[in-house]
Amino acid sequence: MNLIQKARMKSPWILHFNAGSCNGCDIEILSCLTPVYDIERFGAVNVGNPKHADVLLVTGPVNRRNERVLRNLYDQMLDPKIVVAVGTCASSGGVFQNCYNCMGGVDKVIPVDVYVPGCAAKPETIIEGLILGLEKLAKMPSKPKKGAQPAEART
Amino acid sequence: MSTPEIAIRLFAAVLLAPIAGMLLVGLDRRISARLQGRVGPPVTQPFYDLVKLLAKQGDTTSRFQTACLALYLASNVVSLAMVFLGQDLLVMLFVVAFGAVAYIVGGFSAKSPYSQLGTQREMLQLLTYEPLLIFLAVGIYLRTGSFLAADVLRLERPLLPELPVFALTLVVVYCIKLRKSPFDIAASAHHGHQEVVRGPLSEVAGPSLALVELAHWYELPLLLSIAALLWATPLWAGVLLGLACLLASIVVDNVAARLTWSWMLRFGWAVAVPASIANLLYLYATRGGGS
Amino acid sequence: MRDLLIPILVLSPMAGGALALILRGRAARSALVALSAAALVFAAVALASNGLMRYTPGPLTTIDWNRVVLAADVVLLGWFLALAWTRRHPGAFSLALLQAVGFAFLEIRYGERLRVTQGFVVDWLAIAMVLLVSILGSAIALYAIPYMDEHERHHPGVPSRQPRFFALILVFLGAMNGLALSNNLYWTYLFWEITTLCCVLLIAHDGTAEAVASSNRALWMNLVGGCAFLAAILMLAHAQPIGEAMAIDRLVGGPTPYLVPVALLCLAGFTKSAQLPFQGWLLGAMVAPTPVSALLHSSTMVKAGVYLVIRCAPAMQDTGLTNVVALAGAFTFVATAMVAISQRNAKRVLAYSTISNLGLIIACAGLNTAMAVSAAVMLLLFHAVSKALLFLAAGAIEQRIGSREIERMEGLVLRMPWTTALTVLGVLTMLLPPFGVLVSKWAALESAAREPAAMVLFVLGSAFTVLFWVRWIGRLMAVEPGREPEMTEQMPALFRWTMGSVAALAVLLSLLVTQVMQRFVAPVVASYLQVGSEGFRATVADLESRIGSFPVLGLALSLLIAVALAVILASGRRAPTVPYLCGEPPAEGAELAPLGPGDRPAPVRVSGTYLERFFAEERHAAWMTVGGVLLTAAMLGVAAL
Amino acid sequence: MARMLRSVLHNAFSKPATRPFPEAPRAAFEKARGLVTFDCTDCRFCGACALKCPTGAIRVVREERKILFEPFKCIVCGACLEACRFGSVQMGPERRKPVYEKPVEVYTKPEADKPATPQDRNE
Amino acid sequence: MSVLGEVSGIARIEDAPLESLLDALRAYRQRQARFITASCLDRGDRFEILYLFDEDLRTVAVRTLLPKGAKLPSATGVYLCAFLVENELQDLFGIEVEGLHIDYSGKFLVTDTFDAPPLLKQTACELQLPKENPS
Amino acid sequence: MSEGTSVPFGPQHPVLPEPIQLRISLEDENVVQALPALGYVHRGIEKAGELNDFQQNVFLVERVCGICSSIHALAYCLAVEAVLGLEAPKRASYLRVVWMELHRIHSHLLYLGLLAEAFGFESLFMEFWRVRERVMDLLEMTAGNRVIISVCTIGGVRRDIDAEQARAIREELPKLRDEARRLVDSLLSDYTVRQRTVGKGTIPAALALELGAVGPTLRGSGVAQDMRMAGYAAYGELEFRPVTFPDGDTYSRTAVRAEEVFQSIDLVLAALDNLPEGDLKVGFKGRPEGAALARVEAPRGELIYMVVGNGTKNLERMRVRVPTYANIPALLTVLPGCEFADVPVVTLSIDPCISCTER
Ligand code: SF4
Ligand code: SF4
Ligand code: SF4
Ligand code: SF4
Ligand code: SF4
Ligand code: SF4
Ligand code: SF4
Ligand code: SF4
Repeated sequence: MNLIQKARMKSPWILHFNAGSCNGCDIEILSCLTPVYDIERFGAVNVGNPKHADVLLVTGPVNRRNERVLRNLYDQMLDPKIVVAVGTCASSGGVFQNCYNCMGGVDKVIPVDVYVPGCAAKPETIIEGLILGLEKLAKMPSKPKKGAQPAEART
Repeated sequence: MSTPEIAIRLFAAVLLAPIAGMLLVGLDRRISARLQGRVGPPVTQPFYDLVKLLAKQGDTTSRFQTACLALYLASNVVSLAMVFLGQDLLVMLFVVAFGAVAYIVGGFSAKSPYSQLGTQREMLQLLTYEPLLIFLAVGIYLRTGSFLAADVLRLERPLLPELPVFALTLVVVYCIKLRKSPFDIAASAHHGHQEVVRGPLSEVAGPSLALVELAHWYELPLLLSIAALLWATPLWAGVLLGLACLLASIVVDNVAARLTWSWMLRFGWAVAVPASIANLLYLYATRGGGS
Repeated sequence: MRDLLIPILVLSPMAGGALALILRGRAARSALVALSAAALVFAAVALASNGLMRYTPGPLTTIDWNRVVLAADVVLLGWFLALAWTRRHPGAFSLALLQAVGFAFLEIRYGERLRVTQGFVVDWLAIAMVLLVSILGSAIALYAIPYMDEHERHHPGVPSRQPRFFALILVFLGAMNGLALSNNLYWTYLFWEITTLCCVLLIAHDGTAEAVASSNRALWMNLVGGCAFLAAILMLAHAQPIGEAMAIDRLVGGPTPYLVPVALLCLAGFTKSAQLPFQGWLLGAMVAPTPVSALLHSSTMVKAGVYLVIRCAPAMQDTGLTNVVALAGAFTFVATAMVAISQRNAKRVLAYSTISNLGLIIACAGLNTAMAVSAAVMLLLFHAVSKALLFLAAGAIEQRIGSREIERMEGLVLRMPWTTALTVLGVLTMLLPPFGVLVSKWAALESAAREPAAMVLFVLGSAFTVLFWVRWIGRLMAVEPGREPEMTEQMPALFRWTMGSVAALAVLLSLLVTQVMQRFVAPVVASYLQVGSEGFRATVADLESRIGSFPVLGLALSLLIAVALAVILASGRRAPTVPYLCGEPPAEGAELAPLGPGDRPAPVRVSGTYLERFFAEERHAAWMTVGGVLLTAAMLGVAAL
Repeated sequence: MARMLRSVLHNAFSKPATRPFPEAPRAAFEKARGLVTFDCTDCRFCGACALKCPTGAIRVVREERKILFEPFKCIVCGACLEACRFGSVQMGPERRKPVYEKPVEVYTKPEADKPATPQDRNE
Repeated sequence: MSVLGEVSGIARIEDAPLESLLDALRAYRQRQARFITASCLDRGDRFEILYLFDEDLRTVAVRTLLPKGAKLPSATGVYLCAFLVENELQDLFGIEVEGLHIDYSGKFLVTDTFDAPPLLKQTACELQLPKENPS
Repeated sequence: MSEGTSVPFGPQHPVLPEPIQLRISLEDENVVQALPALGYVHRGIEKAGELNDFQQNVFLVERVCGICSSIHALAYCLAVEAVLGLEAPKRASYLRVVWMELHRIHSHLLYLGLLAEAFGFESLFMEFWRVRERVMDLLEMTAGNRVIISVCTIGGVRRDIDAEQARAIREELPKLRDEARRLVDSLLSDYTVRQRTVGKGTIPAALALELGAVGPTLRGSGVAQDMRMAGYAAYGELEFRPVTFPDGDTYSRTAVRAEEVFQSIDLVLAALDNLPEGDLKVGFKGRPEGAALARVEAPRGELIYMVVGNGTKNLERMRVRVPTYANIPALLTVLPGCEFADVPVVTLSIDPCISCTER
């Protein structure tokens, strides 16, 4: 592992976006920051600003209004970056399958790198998801390939 | 000062001090975490943050802001070097102010509402701490008869007993400069949980942000060495004093809520400035002590 | 040739002015202005290279020059009376009447004592002043040519008053040079009053009600100063033997028994420099066209006041008077810097800052040590250059955007990149190391370090100063991302040249601060102060005093390296991106209008902070005036005791 | 501020509250709702579990005698567990792990010799 | 279709025709009843709207029947806090509310991605995931 | 041009817990107007409630909001039970109280931490959340999940609390009480906290009632109103008096919640002490026909479910009125006049929960 990869592994700055979740997963993400779980041990801080963030933690099934926000936040993050869908409804829509205003998961809007299961996802699982994502992040190229559009949804 | 000595001192200021600064920044976070009952990041965390930021894609809303931040970094380097070279303290503080102005102008040149609002608060912070630092320099002058940092080192007695207020105002300056509660008004330390997001740095990202992080590595030794002037003989006691001020500001950060800028202005100009002046007046009244 | 220099400096612009009234064509006028400018610059430089000298003009054919001066004085006083009468201003009229009566009394009672042999004494302070007036004044006069054309276009229908305007400007330049060079209080008084008259008439140039009201205020306040001046002459004439009474070099060459006249001269200086409580006229004067503000109200005429105080400094060494003067200056410095924070009008900010800096100069003169006087002289020079630049830039901005409001200048860097760059440069030279004004401020602080009151006020005032300057730059630089500056800014060639050269002068002078110190300041201090009080030593790299040093060269080099580095670092970055607006993407076509309530685009705006809650003018006007009045009274009182 | 000072100093001189995760994970609570799995040994492919599932995570393909389970739709509510009369749905206390790609688990009735393991299939 | 009869948990339902609806609400305001919310039911050709109030922990209601297509007078003049629910009625039921204090014109909760107001009975909600339960 | 300042506050903003946009107009950092933009969390749950089977709805309404999820389930179950004419067994009612109050404790501690965070008191935030983990552990131990505990079902509860678990709760809660007491005292007596909360966002009692405020927001204005007084579940049999503070400012609202933590601890202990033996739920047949309205006290105030059944397995209408919905008008009324720095604090002081507001 070279220095840059190591640094990426050790300094994940987090942006958390609630894309219409029930708050369940959000408060668990917040729990991760607090003493009992303390993800700052891994250098993670919740920066709250896409321009500073390396990791986007998204919760919620994404609805028709916050879809544009999610996309915009993703675009504003600098490469390299990863997206972690936290919780069942971020992964697939979960319990909101009959809801007219829902899009059915984060991957309908932006590419997702890691899916974290659970409703609500437990802090431990979120930490595992974060670490899994960082392994991917570390290996990403520093400069995006020429012509690669950063924000293209997969579907 | 002979040329090799100048070279050694410059080397210490430009290359060694920031390493110490990096560790101090890391220690700061670590201690905060411990006060909060957490483990916290490793002390080398700032180093990894810096490397990561440098390896990120470049981006900015304003190239001009990046240039300003480079000037900010440069002013920190120069002012630290000036202290190490025993230069005039007033001029050194002007250089510090130069950096602050560059930082502010940069913040204004990013047209993000949060950057603008945060920068306006940054300006008020400058208004609060700038006089405190200059008063400190004048206080030192009144006992040493010189504004040169080099002359402080020649003293036989520590200055602190006669300049007690300035140790306290220094803690205030530390809190403001290191963005700690109750004065983390323009932006909080490494996270933007503020109504103004991250203030002047809201739009600064990637390598540009790395400039700021690097500047902090110089800023901490600089603040420390200002404190050290208050107990320059022996010098290690001064360094300890600086560390004590730093520790005090970390503790204050953890036992206080963030207050508002209007409170800060009132506190600065109704408490800290008068207290500094009182100390100065005492020095004037008992003039002749050291000079 | 040598003997011609002073007549050229004083009379040629006056003659040019008179001609401008007669030859009313634009081309002829422009040529006259250019010619006078060339003559002035040439003569000033020649005077400087010539160095110290004395000169008394021979009789004009058969008439003694004193007669000419007397006649001019009579005309002038009559003019004041008429002006006050037609403007229906009883206060001004009574002051003018008082002066006329006083003058008549002087002439009748002491007429003989007023004639001195030494007409002009050229020392380094005078040379510095002449250089300022001639070089900056010429630049501003040239700048005024395109400016006034545009100005007239903004006031259609009004008959052109340009001949009168340029006549006044040129006459004024001559009078300023005369004022600086004259060694004879009686003559100085004439020049002094001429500058007042030019000032009053120029403020009223636009003829609007506001302009006339401001002009009236300038009139009566400056007449107060005139009265004080006259009173000083009267007292001196009364107390002194014939032949020496009016010689400035004798009067103020060292400690003097005539403290009350000195205090009166200081009072006159206060009015001219708009120190508290006389700040009102200078603020009002901002209604005048901007070249007037640049010339009279920042870099030259108001400097006449502080010039007089600096001249007087040696006379009041080690007296209570000097302390009061220092305190009054420092008080003005702090109070006006503070109020400047709340100003939304760029010219008012400039005006307050001018008053504030003049206060600092006066305070330094009052501190009256070699270091302090050096600081005062340096500040006088550097402030004039930087402030002239700022006024010129403000004028250019105003003509383009049609407003003086700082808020309207938001993001100006995109629309007027060059002018903005010059403005920012001007501010930076006012504010930051290693530029001259800051070096002077450093000198001021170090010289004040042993004076508790002055020191505290200096520190506080400096803190306020930073705030309003930085705020202004901030508004100018607040740019919308993604927009590139229009690099082809249209502006008249004369604007470009005059502003460019003043800017170059500001930077150059700063780089040469040690040279300036050696050449102009040190001789002033040496000639003014007895040994015992040490000033600054200038080495190649540093400016040193006994208690500190300013590494001018080191800082300049560091700045150069830093700027180069900054440019390199900034240029490599990717193109600017949209700002973070809490996640909402910007609406189509408007980068700063994200969707808001009801999915409607809602523009984002941020206005500057003016802290009116703390620093509004009205909140502080009362105590500022009271403080000013008390301090001026104290000044006279202490002198009388 | 004084009271808070006591608290933070107390924290500074006592062991941090942080649990050593992931180095030494805590054992799951006995009754925790965790991993949902199927054991099709007794399954009748009746579809009751799918019908009750509020998220549509289960698809029962009766003709092929298969259960398709999408664990990343499952909210671990246990409704399927309660619906199944044949004990074919199990829920263990362990947590499901995060993944790069969402799997679809396919359960079939085990042949006599093969154990009942799910086959993962990615969609 | 009929209207609600007894509602368990609501102590009293008072019927108010559309014209005197605001007067009825005003009466409650005068009695200092706390406005809870309004609730709307799609009854085919008309809406049945209940305005719920709290009187010492008891729930009471004013009911009005609004023919489809008719305009509903806004209650915000009486109870300012009704602006939330009335905007919601515009969004979700497509009811036009007249005199609404803060009007989001149908984009309060939803963006305009629906062909018909989603809470109407006839609106076949497009389900993204078909329920394919074979049994 | 630039007269005054207008900035968006959200939808994604570091100090905002949830996506909502407040459009703030400022004059020198003083708020002149605050206009909300909602809909960032609107999912359409009321409609989904008509499309789902009414029993599945329990799982859906728990996810209207995760913070007091079980209380949504309870309110829904109470309403459906009323339509079906069921009554939950006694033991179930007591267990419901235990879980609801545990939930309230977690929710209030969460609020206190977030409030501290809103004015940058990071260590206090950490402390509250550290203490909160004790409740989370209790929830996970008894219900099997930390946040969405999914214990209520129509006719009763899905899980039991056995003697072993009850003992664990009895042991844990006093510890929690001690720690929380220390923190609450620090919070409420702290100079800097008082600077940021006393007199900020004052809602007088009359205004609160007029604008329909509920819960701690209303009680913080001195009005003693709490739906638990109505005695649903087992509240009627347990001693209970609402907590009020008189001033109507952020400080009062915070104090109400802080004191309710201890009240809830007492309620849990009392419910466990009086826990009757018996069934966990009653069985039922048939489908809901008719309408019912249930009002319960969620941590943020009165929560209302109205269900209309039409005799099929799908409901005719499921109406949810949540506490934040009722508190928003009061918030919008008091924001103008605040400093910009107070916006997050005052906004948080009603403990807003947008996910249930928009459903
Ligand atoms: S179930 Fe359907 S409507 Fe609900 S969240 Fe998932 S995709 Fe959206
Ligand atoms: S996964 Fe479950 S707990 Fe998490 S946000 Fe979605 S519904 Fe809430
Ligand atoms: S300071 Fe920022 S990152 Fe740290 S806990 Fe507070 S909000 Fe979170
Ligand atoms: S798991 Fe159970 S409920 Fe599901 S299909 Fe098999 S037998 Fe039926
Ligand atoms: S439980 Fe029995 S009857 Fe019901 S679906 Fe399954 S196999 Fe068929
Ligand atoms: S646990 Fe719930 S969500 Fe998961 S499969 Fe079973 S019924 Fe479906
Ligand atoms: S942590 Fe998440 S759920 Fe909790 S308040 Fe913040 S955003 Fe909401
Ligand atoms: S108020 Fe609503 S959203 Fe907030 S916690 Fe309670 S139920 Fe959840």
